[in-house]
Amino acid sequence: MDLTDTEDERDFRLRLRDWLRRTLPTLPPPPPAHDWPARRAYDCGWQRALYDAGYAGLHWPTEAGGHGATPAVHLIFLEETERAGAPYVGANFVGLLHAGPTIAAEGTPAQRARWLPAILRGDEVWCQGFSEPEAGSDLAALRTWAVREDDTYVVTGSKIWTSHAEVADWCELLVRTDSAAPRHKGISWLAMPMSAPGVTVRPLRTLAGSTEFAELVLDRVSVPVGHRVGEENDGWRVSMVTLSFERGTAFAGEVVACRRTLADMARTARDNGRWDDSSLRRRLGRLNAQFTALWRMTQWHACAGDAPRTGAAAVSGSVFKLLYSHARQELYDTAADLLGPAALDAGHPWTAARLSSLSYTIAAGTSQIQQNIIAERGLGLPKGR
Amino acid sequence: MDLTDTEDERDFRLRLRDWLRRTLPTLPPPPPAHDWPARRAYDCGWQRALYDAGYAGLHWPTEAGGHGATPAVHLIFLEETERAGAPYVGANFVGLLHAGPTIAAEGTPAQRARWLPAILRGDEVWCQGFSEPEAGSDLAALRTWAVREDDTYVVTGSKIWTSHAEVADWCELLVRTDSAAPRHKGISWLAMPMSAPGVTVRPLRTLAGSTEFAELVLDRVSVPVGHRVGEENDGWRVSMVTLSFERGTAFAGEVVACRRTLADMARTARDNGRWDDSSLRRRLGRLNAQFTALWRMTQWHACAGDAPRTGAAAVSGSVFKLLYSHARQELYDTAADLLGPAALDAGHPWTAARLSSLSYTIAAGTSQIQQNIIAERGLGLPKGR
Amino acid sequence: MDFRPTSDQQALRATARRFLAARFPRDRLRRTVDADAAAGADDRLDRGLWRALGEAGFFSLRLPEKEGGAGLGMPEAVLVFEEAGRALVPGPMAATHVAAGLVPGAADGAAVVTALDGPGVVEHLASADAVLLTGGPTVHVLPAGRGPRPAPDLPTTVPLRPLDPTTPLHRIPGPLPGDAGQRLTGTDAQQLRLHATLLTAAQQLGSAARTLDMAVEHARNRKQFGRPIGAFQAVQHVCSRMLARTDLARSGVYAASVTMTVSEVSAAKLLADEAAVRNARDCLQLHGGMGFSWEADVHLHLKRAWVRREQWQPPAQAEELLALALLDDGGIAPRNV
Amino acid sequence: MDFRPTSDQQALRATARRFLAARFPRDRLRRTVDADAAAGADDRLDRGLWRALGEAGFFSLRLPEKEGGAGLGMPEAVLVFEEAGRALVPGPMAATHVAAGLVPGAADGAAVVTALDGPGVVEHLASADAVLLTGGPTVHVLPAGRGPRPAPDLPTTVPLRPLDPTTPLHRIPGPLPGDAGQRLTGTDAQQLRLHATLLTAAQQLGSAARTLDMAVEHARNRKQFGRPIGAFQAVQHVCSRMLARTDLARSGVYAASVTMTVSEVSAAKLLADEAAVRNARDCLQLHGGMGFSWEADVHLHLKRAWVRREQWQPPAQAEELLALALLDDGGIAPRNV
Repeated sequence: MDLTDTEDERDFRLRLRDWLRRTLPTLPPPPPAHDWPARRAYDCGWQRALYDAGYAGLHWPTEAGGHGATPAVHLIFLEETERAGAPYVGANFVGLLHAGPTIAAEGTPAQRARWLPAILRGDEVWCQGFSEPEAGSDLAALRTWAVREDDTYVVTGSKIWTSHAEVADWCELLVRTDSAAPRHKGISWLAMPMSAPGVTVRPLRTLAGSTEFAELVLDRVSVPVGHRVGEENDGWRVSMVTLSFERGTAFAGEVVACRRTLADMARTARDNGRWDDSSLRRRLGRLNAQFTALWRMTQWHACAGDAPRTGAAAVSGSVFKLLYSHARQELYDTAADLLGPAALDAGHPWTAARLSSLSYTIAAGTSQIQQNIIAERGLGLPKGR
Repeated sequence: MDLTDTEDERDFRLRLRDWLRRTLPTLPPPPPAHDWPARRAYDCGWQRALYDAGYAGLHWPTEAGGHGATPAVHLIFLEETERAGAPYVGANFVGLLHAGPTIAAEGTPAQRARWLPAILRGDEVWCQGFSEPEAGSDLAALRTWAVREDDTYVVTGSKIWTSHAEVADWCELLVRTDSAAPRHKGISWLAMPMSAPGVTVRPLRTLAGSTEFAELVLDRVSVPVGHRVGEENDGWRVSMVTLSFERGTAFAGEVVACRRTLADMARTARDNGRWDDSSLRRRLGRLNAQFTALWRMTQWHACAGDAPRTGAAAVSGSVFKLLYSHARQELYDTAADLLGPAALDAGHPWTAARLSSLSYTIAAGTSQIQQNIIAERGLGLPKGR
Repeated sequence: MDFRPTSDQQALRATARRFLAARFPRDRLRRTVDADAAAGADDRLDRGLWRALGEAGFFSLRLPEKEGGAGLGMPEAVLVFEEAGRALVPGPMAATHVAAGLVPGAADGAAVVTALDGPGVVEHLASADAVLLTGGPTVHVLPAGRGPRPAPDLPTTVPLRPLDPTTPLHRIPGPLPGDAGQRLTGTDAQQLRLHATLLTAAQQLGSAARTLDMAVEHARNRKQFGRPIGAFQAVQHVCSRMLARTDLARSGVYAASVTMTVSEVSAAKLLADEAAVRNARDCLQLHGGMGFSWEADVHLHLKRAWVRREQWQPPAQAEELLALALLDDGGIAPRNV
Repeated sequence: MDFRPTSDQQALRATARRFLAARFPRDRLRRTVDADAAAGADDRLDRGLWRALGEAGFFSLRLPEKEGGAGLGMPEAVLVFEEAGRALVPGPMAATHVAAGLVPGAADGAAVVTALDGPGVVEHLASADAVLLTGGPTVHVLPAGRGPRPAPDLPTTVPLRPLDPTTPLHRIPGPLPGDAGQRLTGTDAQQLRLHATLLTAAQQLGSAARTLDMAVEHARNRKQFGRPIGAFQAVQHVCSRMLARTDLARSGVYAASVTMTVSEVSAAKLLADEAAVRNARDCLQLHGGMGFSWEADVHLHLKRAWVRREQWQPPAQAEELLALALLDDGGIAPRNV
């Protein structure tokens, strides 16, 4: 067990830190929260800067245009960029964390060449079309269907909870290509151009009042057959290959950020007098333990990244998400108690974060689904009823 | 909504209080915890005193030998006896709270005459033979079977978690009389004499180190057919008639006792310095709210005792047990934190109570089962899978 | 003793529910939400609704009949406030109710009376005609009005971006001068606070009961994996605990309305706050992505529950008071005779 | 960075598990339990087992090789103590381990060394050869022995009726005289406490992992309503949360063994205490009536977890320390370079 940097890791860390110190002051001011085109431009500018400095696709395989870095080095990247206050991945989330890795793993050489460099350079933005109104936790119940006409799939249906849809170039789309097949069969994975005729984007307002998600309505949208990644009707497997790809470390930056918030909370409590309340202090102490251990768990998962994923190890992403999403909600509930009536100001960043944290136990598999996965795949309990 | 005594209720309360004040000092000292014959004698002596004073079977119907008192008067009885520190029902628990009411509701006039007066006078002690090792939460899976031979059932099998078995005269027994029938059919309710040949009582040790429970091994025990209450194969319904009979108020005395313990805990904290810890104080405050409301809920259930039991009202006993069993465990967990290392003394009464409270979420239907009942019968959710 | 509501009380509750269903149905709530969210800090409490509530007796029902009231008690007030909480009626309901008979126009809903209970926040200040100051040993009242300084006699008023879209809030930092406003003589400040606290608890209870209903309804109808989600034990057990939490809070709130002791009112507020917040959270979780959307009502319940939790005795205060009550034997000693 | 145990570390853990399975199997545990319960306050720690543990290196493994140790570090010590916790080995393991090299005989298990960390309780006093006093700025050691006053230099020793049948306890009320016993010079009291705290956390972790295994095993095999109870979602989810809790504690304990910072050791103890206690409770609940019986092992895990929770930094202390650490930036600032 070793938590110190190797010589290579230390060199990488110092070089990155130096680059961040020089680069971050040169960035333009961040755009307003609701100006999506400006946010796209900002996020893609940052991605391009990373690309130019050799940090894009750090841990992607070299044949996919990446640098083949170890998970530990990638984690250092996530840690240091967050600590330095660098921009988030933002609009490039789906491209870099899901669609890109899927194409890298399952695409043809031509498909990789077509899409991956543009993702890494920040030239093209992807969004995700998986969820549907009637298929929430039960993703495989999706109904959006594609009819093959010669070299084209004609797609009709609707998708929901799509981030950055207004500004995306491509959508990674799951569609039903065989309605007679069992639920998990008969699904295909398509790269749909967002500019195609028949694609309508409707903003979806969340309880936080923001419009970061959208609904996609697809009315006879043509997608060339060459935009299918993987075999026809094999899309469920294709998408699952990478759905857990980053689960262990996807929240690495957020955990670093939560630890910083927690320290801010302690200082705020000291300044506003709430520190004298042992019950609040002890909650802060407990959260410190949880987030310290969550960070260590992230490091563990990074190191175990290429270990065989059987038994409990296979569900480590679910374990992490279950723990982290609840800890994050507890963090911001504690922030509210610390702020008292000031927490009723929706303009306070901790209150905004409290609202958005409500989605953490729901999105990308509810806590209930995560617990099913842990029980059945991790602990080998009989299939639930 | 009225929580004050009517004139009759106040008269009853004052008369009872006066009787308790005069009677309790005349009782012999309570026997040692492990001397079961002495405990039986003590408990039956107290029951006889209640009988002589006109307090036995207070709320039983007059035709069953009771006084037909209202649930509110019965609740006053439970409240005042607990406040005065009167003995618990002890060895007469099953007779007074389950077997007796079952016979009163479902027995023939001859059966009532045979068994009820002896219960009310404290002459005969009953125990319960329902649970089996392989049929825990799934009570209807019971396997102990009875073969009818002329006017006799010959019973073989085993029962578990039977209290006071060593000193009981009778056992209310559920046996399978038709093994071909569906689970809930084919069960009959028998009154088995504990002195019958073939009955073996084996003490069961609990994690608290006590031997208040026993296992019964039944090897071809003969029970006259006339000891069956209700029809053959109708025993499931017969036992259920009264299984929820007292659920709403069965813990009335305990709630009163918990509130007294809570006040003792606060005084102990003030004396040992733990009162300065706001986090402990606030837990005590929260428990005060919970137990205050649990007491009010008990009063509500007593008043609603003869209301139609449909919808949520039908599961009020399950709701109460779910809340109370967890609150009781929280009470004694808080007591342990209040005592600190002194809680590691098994001789401390709060530590002993902490151990025994572990059974509250298990016995008489686990919290999981209670939640199933509430969901399906109270809220009308589809049958669970 | 008969703790159950009388038939008159049950009828009163049913009337209140029918009145609110007609006068403040769901689409009206949603229009209010969208209008208020669009207006931002601009406060526009619906005075027509307020007068209708006044005429229906929501504020006056405890006043003697000769003062235009119905001569009823706290049990009746709690029942109708539970219904108001269920319907998410906006506005300073509890403050206006306790001001009835003290501040002109409060009883019949002609005046909107809000309150500042100690340093903290005050709701609907820009719509209010008067502000009760209830944090001290005596109750004071201040005039209020529209404009950039809605309460000119208050030292500082900072408008917040309201968490709950239908509850505009101003923050009043720091303590008030002791002589602010006009003293209401003959008013027992502690009694007034107790009443407002319990009426707020009753609204929380109504909200908790409503989110329980919403969760059960959704669990029965929403299908996933080929069956209603209410057939999954995890969902069943969440709903069961919601019911248990609501029933416990109801026992506490109703009992406090009868006894009106300090510690029972605190218990009622604490348990009702917890039921309202946790039920709304559970309801949201069971609704999945839908629950996270603005169009669902569940976030309105959660946000209002968070606001009410901070009003009239937040949990930390209630717990401290309930702990202290234990040292005085807090209601445990025989009381009935 | 490679946080995973090396193959040597994995081999060491496997060896420890095999050793304990052979030397302290379940029937041996149960004989100890029954003998101790029968003996009551009479303390009879198995010295043969203690010497075997000493020979196997449980106490000496961190000593330099020239002092008879294996020259290993805290990561290795934590792995073998996790195994000891899993097997419920009785005795003052952590105290004897930190006494190795300081108190003659501790390293090889010839001596039983117990500890008193501040006012509180001391385990296995009547079986001990020495008592470490670790509550002050310096570490002191006292001789101990059999008889009615097992530690004559301690002001008062009150035997308790032990909650955990295999952990006899004495209570030492009040503070000790500052000059009690013999001062161990050259010993860093804070370091010694940190080591003992983390080793106790490791035992809690092992116990949590064991009760998780027991729960899963039971859920797979026990049938109710015609299927294994592990097919019920309520049971599945309890087991899932047990796993999550255990994994979080393991991350904390292993990381603390590498960094040995004050706040990471506190985090490890806090999370491991919680995992041990709550897993044992959940395991007991899932076992139903069986879990409530003396014959099941689950109560032994629960009771031992309760005892260890009070030893070497109880949760309230750990939480206060972790809160303070936040004000100092508690490990959040970059450290790796």
